[in-house]
Amino acid sequence: MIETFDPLKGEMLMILHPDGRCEEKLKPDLTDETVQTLYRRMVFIRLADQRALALQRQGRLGTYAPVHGQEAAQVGSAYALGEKDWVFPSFREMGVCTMRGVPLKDIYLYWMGNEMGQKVPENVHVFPISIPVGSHPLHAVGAAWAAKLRGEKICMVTYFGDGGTSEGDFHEAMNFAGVFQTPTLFFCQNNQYAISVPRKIQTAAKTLAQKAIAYGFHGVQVDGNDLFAVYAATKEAREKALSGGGPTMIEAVTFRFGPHTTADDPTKYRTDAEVDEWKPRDPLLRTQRYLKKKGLWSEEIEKEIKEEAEAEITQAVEDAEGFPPPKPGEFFQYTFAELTPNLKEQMDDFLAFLKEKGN
Amino acid sequence: MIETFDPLKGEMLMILHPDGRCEEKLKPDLTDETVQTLYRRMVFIRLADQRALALQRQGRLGTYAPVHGQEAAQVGSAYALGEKDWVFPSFREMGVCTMRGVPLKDIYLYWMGNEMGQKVPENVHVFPISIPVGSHPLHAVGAAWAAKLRGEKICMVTYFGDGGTSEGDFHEAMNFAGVFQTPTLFFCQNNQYAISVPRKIQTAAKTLAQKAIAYGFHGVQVDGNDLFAVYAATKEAREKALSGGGPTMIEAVTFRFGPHTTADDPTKYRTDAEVDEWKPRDPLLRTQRYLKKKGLWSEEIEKEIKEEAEAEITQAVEDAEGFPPPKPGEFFQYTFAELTPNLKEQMDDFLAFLKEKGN
Amino acid sequence: MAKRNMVEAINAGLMEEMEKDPAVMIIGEDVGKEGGVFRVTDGLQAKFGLERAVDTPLAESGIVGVALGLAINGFKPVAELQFMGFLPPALDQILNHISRIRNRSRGRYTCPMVIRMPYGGGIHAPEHHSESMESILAHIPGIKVVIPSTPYDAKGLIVAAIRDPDPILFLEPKRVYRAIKEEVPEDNYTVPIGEAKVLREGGDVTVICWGAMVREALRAVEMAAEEGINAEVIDLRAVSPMDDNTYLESVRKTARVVIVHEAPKTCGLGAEIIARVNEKALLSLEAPVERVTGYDTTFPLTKMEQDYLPSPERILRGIRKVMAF
Amino acid sequence: MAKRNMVEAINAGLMEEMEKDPAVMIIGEDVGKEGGVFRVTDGLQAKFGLERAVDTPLAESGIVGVALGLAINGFKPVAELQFMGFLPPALDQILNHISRIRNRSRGRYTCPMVIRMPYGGGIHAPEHHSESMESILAHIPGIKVVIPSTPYDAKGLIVAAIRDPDPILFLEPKRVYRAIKEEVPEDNYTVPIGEAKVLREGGDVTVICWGAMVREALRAVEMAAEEGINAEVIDLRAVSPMDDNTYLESVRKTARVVIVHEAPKTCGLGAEIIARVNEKALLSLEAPVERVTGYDTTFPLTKMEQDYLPSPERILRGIRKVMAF
Ligand SMILES: Cc1ncc(C[n+]2csc(CCOP(=O)(O)OP(=O)(O)O)c2C)c(N)n1
Ligand SMILES: Cc1ncc(C[n+]2csc(CCOP(=O)(O)OP(=O)(O)O)c2C)c(N)n1
Ligand SMILES: [Mg+2]
Ligand SMILES: [Mg+2]
Repeated sequence: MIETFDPLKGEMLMILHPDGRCEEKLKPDLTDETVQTLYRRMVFIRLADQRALALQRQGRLGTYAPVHGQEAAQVGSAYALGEKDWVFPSFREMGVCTMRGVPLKDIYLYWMGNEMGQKVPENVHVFPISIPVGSHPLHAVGAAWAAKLRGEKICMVTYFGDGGTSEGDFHEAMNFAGVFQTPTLFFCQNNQYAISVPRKIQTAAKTLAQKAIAYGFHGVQVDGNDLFAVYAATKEAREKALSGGGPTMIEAVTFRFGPHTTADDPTKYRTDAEVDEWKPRDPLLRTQRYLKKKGLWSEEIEKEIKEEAEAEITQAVEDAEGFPPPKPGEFFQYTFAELTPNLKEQMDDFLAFLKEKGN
Repeated sequence: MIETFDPLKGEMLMILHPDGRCEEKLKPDLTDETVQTLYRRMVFIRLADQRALALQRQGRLGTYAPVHGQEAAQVGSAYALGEKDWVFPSFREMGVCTMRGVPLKDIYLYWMGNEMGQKVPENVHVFPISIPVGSHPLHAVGAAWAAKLRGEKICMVTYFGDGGTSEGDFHEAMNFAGVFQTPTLFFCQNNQYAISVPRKIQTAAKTLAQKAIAYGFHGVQVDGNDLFAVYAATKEAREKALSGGGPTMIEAVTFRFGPHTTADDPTKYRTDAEVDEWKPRDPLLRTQRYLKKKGLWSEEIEKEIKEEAEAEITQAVEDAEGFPPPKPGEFFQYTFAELTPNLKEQMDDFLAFLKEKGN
Repeated sequence: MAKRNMVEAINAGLMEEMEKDPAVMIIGEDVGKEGGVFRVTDGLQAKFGLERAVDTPLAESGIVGVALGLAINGFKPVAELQFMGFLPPALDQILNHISRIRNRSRGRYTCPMVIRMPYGGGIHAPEHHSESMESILAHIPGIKVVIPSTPYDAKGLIVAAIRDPDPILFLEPKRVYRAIKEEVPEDNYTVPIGEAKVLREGGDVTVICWGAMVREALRAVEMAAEEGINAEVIDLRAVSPMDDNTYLESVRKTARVVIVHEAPKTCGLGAEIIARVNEKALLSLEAPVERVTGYDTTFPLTKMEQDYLPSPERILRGIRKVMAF
Repeated sequence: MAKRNMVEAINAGLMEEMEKDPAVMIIGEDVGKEGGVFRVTDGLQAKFGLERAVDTPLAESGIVGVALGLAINGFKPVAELQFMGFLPPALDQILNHISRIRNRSRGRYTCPMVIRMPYGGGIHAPEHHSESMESILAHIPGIKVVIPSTPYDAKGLIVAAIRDPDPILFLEPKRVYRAIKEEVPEDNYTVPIGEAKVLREGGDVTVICWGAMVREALRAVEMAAEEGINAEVIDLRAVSPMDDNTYLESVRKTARVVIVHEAPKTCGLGAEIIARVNEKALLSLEAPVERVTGYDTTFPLTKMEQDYLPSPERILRGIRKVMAF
């Protein structure tokens, strides 16, 4: 399927239309029950996102990069992965991370300014968030190469934005993946903006997907607000990777409804009209419509889903806020496996200073 | 023409065949006289190259990166440029640089280890050699952007190798050029190797020319040993750039007959058979055959050309070797427009040391 | 004369230079329409157009590499890097090219340009948004490194930087951006690059600092004054070239020195200052020079940020230590 | 026991570790078929196959970034950068990621890997082939920086580096590569990382050096001996972490110090050593510590290379200076 949608011809994979209509021929093997579950996760993510914004406004959480609008791209792709696959996220992947088993509590904890939030559970294969844009796809390529060398049938997915494709490291990652045919999936959420910079200033290429041509493998554009298209493309790319077919790039065309981060004021660089244009393509709405047609969605169901989600979210907030503060000098402890004499000395001096201060 | 040769279809522009036959329909507007002159330059470059190798073996010149085999790519492209165009070379462009007015003496002087060799005459627009691979195309993009902003009708050409396309900075340069539609020409001499690493390990893309697709502009593959094809493509790309059409990438498919540099032993990584395969495609031979068909080449003419070239080269060697050695402490003088107090102190101390030593 | 914060002061300096010299040009991520994430370039695109305040693709090496190309061909680019944490992708261009063009071409090409970036901690930011790497830059021959600590200096230094014939790294203490307002003349003026400033005279101990640490040091010094310690405070204002004479003179007077910086201690700029004091004023010293600095760890997130940063208390402790020696 | 040069010694160390541990893997430009431009990885691809000694595309950031990925997933990559002059494109990955993975994930992921590269001048090379940037690396928390000066140490240190649980930058003085041969055991042994070595005992002055400067210092010290000056010579062997005790002990004994490095003087590692001497042994000093270093300029080409590099004569001059103080 991926190979039949040619980005150079402006072709984009769309299965679930904004009105809830579905291209039955292309529809992936998702039971209605699964679609319901995935819809639940999308609602959960949207609400967890809103909560983060609220907490930030209340000064209970630091800068946060919201997912709002990109739920289908994150849920659809994350769901298509195997249990042992790894994910290499950027900073906007709360949806992906929770889907892959990172407790929401940890994500909140991290944005509250505690590094412990990135110590994911042992059975979870999510790499810590990479803040430097475009730099982490290389890590996914290396880890995928390692898996390939060991003959493991897994795939490594890296998430990045439209802005990320401009960095030199993105290029080097794509190129290494092509050369070593690593089982890497380059998942680009093209949400139309890199902070204030619109997609068209990011590159003169008509699509981001066509960038894969430079590296000798396939890139495909999918409607990133279409749960089915995202899932189907990811699944296919993953299977290709597992069967030795090498990397794929997926450009999920989506839109960031919210600010870049809580520190951003999007009215500086885009109009309400532009945002409104995207509203009918809201990924939740679309899935809702699909489910409604199947008789699997109603206002009551929605209410119940939301209540359940809110409860879970509230618990996560409580857990994060109840998490013990770092021990004095904790930040010295993870520089090396063992403290060097120099670090030991610095830490001792720091602890002595605390003591003198009477803490 | 550039747009009609699609690298994705494996199409490569060739006008002058190895046997000297010419595709008349595609033949550029070069008079036979000009072809003769360009042939002379190619011979000159080959001999100047050989001289450099000889000087290196005699310990009279340092590490040197020979052009041998790439004469048509360099002469054809350099000749297609306008007087005010700038060139941003890598380290293997002795041919381009001499074509653009850098005295051979200066080039020798540089490789003899004197920075003064890169102080090109005021009317020559050749940027100093960039040793870090892939990093200088950005400079060409910036300089081209400046020209565009001032409304100057000139174009900036940057030369790099197949290996250079793997660096992140190459990507960023191509991308900026596309976004700002700068009059930049990306001239890639794909000589099949980056030191020992063959072209196929450099990237999984079938051609390097197709990399331009990632940036929204055209790339074309030309036979780099074909003087006419190189000239024609460069000229067209230049005209396009001057008329506001933005950047172009040209992949000149060629072969490095010699070692990577004088420090390299190519038998470590390639067979004689491979080198022999390329011999019939020698760029000089081909042009010679063309001229011979026109009655403009003979053994005598060749002899005369060579003698003339050797005389010029000998003079350049003499001039370079006769160039006064750097003044003591010269290397302090060009760090800033003025010596900082710290540098002044260091220089004084250095000069005092020389004095104590009795120099 | 209006009271301005540092953001406004730099903005005014850029505005004035762009007015005077059509070759001055702003490039970077979000510098155009958005006016920069800290609004330092606010209004410049509106005033001077899309071609003089230009949003670029998200690529730091690209930004400074292209700026080099603009600079050698007649423009005076002022490139912005969004945070110093995103300087490293641009380091190759800076270290291997920008700093060397004059030398490499023996003066035939030069590279007058400014690379601005906010640096330092204290704003509860995510990872990579709090770094201080001035000593890495100061180690690179061929670039100058300027760090204002006040709105007045910031304007005068950015103007001087733009006019300088050589490449300048201009580090802006983001924690100070909006924290102080002071009188900033409407006229166009410069503050010379490479001149330190004595902010407070005193005979007991010399405190050397720059950037956001200046305010912390001044606070510490006030506390010290209550203990009867009379400190001299020196703001370096440029860390390359450094104004050795100003601090050496002070050291010869006070015989005691505390250096404050946010960057990790090891191979931070403090070490270089100590080395120069050692070379030129060793016999004046009556106590080991004390460094109050960031630690040799990654800059921590919000919960531990204040533990990492030199605070007035920690600086005071350093002052007491050199006094007690 | 065979006499080996440094290239052969490192090669032997790599070979042995690859034999013992299938997770050890070589990646870099020209490291495979070619065996590296200096032949340090010669024969490894022939012996261990295309998957364990791998030629990569020409992209330094890619090489070390992919190595990170290999390291967090069970491999122990030994990445080669062809020259230290081409380290800067990789600095972002090193500084912003490799050095921080353990910290960022609170130990959940770690990054045991080695990044090797030849460094330093003296081989009449083109631009970018002679640089020394160890102090930039020593300023980065979370990486260790090892520099052997002899074949014996080189083998023991590369083996130790490969086994270390943290990322190591391994700097090889290319001028020494084939310049000395010494007995290098066939057995597998390690030299501990972070231990300096006293190469020569003496009571008059302490000369601290590393890498290619060790030989120059030893020559200078021989000349000094003829003048009746008895110098102690210390080879740091690792510049991060530094073995403070060894040189401090010496300084307390000799009271005079000369530090030698090729890197530019300002913010070079010499400054940090002076700072630590100042902090811990100031009262022992009887003369300012002298730095004999490269200058704060671009490393010049062949014609002036010898002017730039610390020579035995220049070091001797430094020794005389501290003795005469
Ligand atoms: C290397 C680097 N440069 C700059 C930044 C500052 N920054 C953070 S997010 C961002 C925009 C990212 O845009 P995109 O890649 O499209 O991802 P999105 O935020 O839209 O999800 C920028 C410039 C950064 N984090 N890293
Ligand atoms: C950034 C960088 N990395 C490594 C090197 C060492 N090096 C010099 S030339 C070269 C190969 C270049 O290959 P290519 O780009 O194909 O150009 P060619 O030498 O074939 O002309 C390498 C690896 C370098 N000069 N710069
Ligand atoms: Mg985006
Ligand atoms: Mg090549």
